[in-house]
Amino acid sequence: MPEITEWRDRIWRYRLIGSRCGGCGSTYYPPRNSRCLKCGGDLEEVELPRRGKLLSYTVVYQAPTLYKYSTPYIVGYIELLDGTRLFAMLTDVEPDEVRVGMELEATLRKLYTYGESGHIVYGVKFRPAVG
Amino acid sequence: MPEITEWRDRIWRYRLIGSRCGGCGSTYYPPRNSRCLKCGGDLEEVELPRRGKLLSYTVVYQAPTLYKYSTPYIVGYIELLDGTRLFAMLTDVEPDEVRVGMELEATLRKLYTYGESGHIVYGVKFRPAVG
Amino acid sequence: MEGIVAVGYGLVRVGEYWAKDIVSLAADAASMALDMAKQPSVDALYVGSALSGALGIQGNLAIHVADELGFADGLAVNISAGGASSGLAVLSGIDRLLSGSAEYVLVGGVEKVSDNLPSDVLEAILIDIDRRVLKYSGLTDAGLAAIMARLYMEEYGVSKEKITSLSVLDHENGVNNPYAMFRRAVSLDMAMSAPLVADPLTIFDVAPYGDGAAFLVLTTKEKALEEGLDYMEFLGYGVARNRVPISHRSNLLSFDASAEAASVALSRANISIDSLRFVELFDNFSITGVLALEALGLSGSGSGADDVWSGKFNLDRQVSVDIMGGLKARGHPIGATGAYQLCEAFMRFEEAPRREYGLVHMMSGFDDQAIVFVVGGGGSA
Amino acid sequence: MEGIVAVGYGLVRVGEYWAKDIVSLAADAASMALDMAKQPSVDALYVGSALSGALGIQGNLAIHVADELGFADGLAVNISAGGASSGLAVLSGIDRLLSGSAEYVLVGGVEKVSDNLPSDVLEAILIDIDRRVLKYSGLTDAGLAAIMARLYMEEYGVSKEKITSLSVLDHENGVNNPYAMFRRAVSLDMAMSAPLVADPLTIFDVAPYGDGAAFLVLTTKEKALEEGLDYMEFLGYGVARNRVPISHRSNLLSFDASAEAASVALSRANISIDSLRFVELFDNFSITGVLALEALGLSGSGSGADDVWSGKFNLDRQVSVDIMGGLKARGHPIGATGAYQLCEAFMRFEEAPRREYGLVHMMSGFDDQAIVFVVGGGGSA
Ligand SMILES: [Zn+2]
Ligand SMILES: [Zn+2]
Repeated sequence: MPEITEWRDRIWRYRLIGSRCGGCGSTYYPPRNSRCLKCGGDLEEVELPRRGKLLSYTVVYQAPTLYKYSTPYIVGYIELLDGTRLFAMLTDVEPDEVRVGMELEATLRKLYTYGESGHIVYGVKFRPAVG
Repeated sequence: MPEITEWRDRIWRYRLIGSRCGGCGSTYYPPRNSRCLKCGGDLEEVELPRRGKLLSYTVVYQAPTLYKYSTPYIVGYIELLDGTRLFAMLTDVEPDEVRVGMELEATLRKLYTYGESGHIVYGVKFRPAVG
Repeated sequence: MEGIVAVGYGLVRVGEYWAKDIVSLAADAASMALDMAKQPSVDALYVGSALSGALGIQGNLAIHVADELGFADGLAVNISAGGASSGLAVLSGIDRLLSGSAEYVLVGGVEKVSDNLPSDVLEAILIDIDRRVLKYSGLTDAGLAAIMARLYMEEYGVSKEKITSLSVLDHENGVNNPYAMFRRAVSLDMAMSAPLVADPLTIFDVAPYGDGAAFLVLTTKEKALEEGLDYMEFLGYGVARNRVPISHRSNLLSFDASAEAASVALSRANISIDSLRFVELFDNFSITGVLALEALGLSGSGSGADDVWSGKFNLDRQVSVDIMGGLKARGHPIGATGAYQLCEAFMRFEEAPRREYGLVHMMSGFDDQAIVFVVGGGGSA
Repeated sequence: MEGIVAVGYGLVRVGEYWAKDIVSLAADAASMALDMAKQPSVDALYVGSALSGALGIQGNLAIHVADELGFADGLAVNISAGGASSGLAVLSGIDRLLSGSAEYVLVGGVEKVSDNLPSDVLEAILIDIDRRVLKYSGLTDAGLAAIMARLYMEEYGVSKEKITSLSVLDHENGVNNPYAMFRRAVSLDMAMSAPLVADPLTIFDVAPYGDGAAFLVLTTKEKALEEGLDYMEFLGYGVARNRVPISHRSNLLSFDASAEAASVALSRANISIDSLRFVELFDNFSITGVLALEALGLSGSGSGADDVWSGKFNLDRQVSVDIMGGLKARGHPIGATGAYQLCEAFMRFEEAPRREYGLVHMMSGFDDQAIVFVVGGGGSA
């Protein structure tokens, strides 16, 4: 019943919660529970900016079971406005429209459904930014 | 897809195939691929006797997922006519009718069904011996 | 293993941690152990976990725990060996110290079972123990213990009550353990009349699975003395295996691996069994605790349950068993349980005369692999 | 680690073993290693397997392999640490020898992926590497490699062809490896135009998962000389870790753990990188092989792909890379791959001048934990 682990992570996944260091300002996503990797400073939870740009991406053709009906889909390596880096699926964009450097914004979408329980897991995806 | 491991084991599971030692006659179920534990002798595959007697048993009330719709069910520790010992589910008998020492015989039955694929796994169970 | 000691222990109360993930749980226990050892620079981390991979929680846990603790570098080994997971983590850490490749190691285990349905946990456990024997017969681990209990009762003419009296003792002793899952005494009547898990075993014959994490910091005795740290000393250990699959054994009631491991451990420690003040059994079931008692040499064959029943191993007796509640009262976070047992032994030495000896027994499956440690108190006090 | 040697190796050809279960597969490889070592009495067994528990095949494999081999007693440790599983098994076995607790150890790994659907294997792998990062983003391991490849191409202005030329080299070299999954050369054109796994990576940029088992018998050099056994010597090793989750790294293209592990290994072996005759990369993807080349110090940053493309590491050059086909041609039985690499190094020393040195690089995840061994030939001849 992996649903429980998904439920536990829902807040940081839905709201793009990361960790920010009180000492050097470094940010981390997913959030860390312990200390800053760079300066050892204390970390606090923070809502990250929902805009960023695409550093790199791939189009996945061979997917794990949970995503097998979504292929081909695009996953990006994204840098948010405050410098935080993360991986997330791209949506509302076709593979041939994707460009490194494009502006993106976060949006809450369905990630996958568990076949047995029918439980739907939501999370953040990124789409081309408007305006 | 655990069905493949079940399929690989089907012959020894359906036909009660064990290993017999050419040296000391010891038998093993499930079959061993290597040597006799008692004398180091070579082992050969052999069809084991399908009758035996009950050495001990339990009635399972808290079952693993695959068997959860079968509770309560009885599992026996059985000594076959040639001395081979094994564990198998008992069938065609109620918990209050089971007695240590009772005579049993093997029968091929359904063990469980995989929810997702609908694949049914068969195996040997034991029932009270007739005659 | 001359001169290996634990200088810190850390653990969380066994239970259900809905809001915590497995890595944080491990880090909480590990941090406590590191604090007690005065934050040494750790060279290697060994994490035992039986089911974190099988339950889809997180594989290769050790590197994630290391990162969470902020260990920038250094070895992180993940051991998955059922109930022996954290015992083997401790042993591997000891080897690393003895090989001269490390000065401090952090060893222990973590398990998270509340993230999954109980029936899914049971299924993972049976595949972990022996897929071929358990999956095709419908046996659970409790079912196998129940078959052993009935055999034992038939073979020795012993009543079920006497076997279950070990669970009563566990609960009595667990009252004093702040990290125990259950801290209340239970009557034999209550234990006997509780719901059946696998006939004749009730829920009180079966150690409850729980979430948990426990870690120890190990170093050399020389280093501990140099730093003025209190310690628990590892005086000897033994490891042995019994036959798997279990249907190939000639006698289900003979825990040969536990017997061999204890004999080797005591002989290496040069301590006789009569000198022990306490023994921690890996009593994942009342019956397996009884069989372990007999294998370790504390009771004769068929008299283990009688001895427990008669009070021979109570807290006020010469050799006490399961002084912190055993697996029944403390709870059984599978791959972490062995580390809990060692933490509890260390806690005992903090409060009791330091010239005592204890024996800690661990195993995977049903005596499939047994590890026995003989430990003693020590330190600056 | 002075004086530790391998005196036997055993492996099966990587592939799909429909009719064999995981325990038999391991036993086949282990028996071959034991035969070559003239059937010594083994004190401890260390088995690495990344997914046997997660895929529901059999947990706690080591005790089952031990039983299958007829080892009546002795330690059996099961290590589950992704691609580093068998490397850590080797390391733990070395520690046990160095601690003086064993005279011979059997170490290696086994993986069985053909028992499951490819998409289920992929899912198990992503949970094994980092559940939080991969599961919620839909990334596969190949997807992450693809993101690295695109970054590399952008950052250094390198063409995809040059990255993929490492796969072409692997296939060229794999022709001579009797245990390789694929023993045929491929052209760059074929590799480039093959079906995409994760754009821009095609199936020829991705090492194929396969069933496999590989084991080595280790002992002390003293013992090997006494028994007149040929050996491969472990001259030095290093272990290091990079940050997990991978999104917390400041530079995805810098394999810091591999760099640190190699530097420590070479320095402990007292050998300069120029003295190496061959290097085995853990190239689970063409791009990770290229990044490893740079981290190990064989190529400058951004010039690894150029160097491979230009033929700098071909078989006839001073330092050859992936002489037995690397992960691409030999195949990638995840938890067993590290043991394959060491077996192949041993095979090389049997046929080549014995005064050569080789470096073997292994890792879990994407440089999450790296292990580097420096090895040399030796023996009575
Ligand atoms: Zn900071
Ligand atoms: Zn025999």
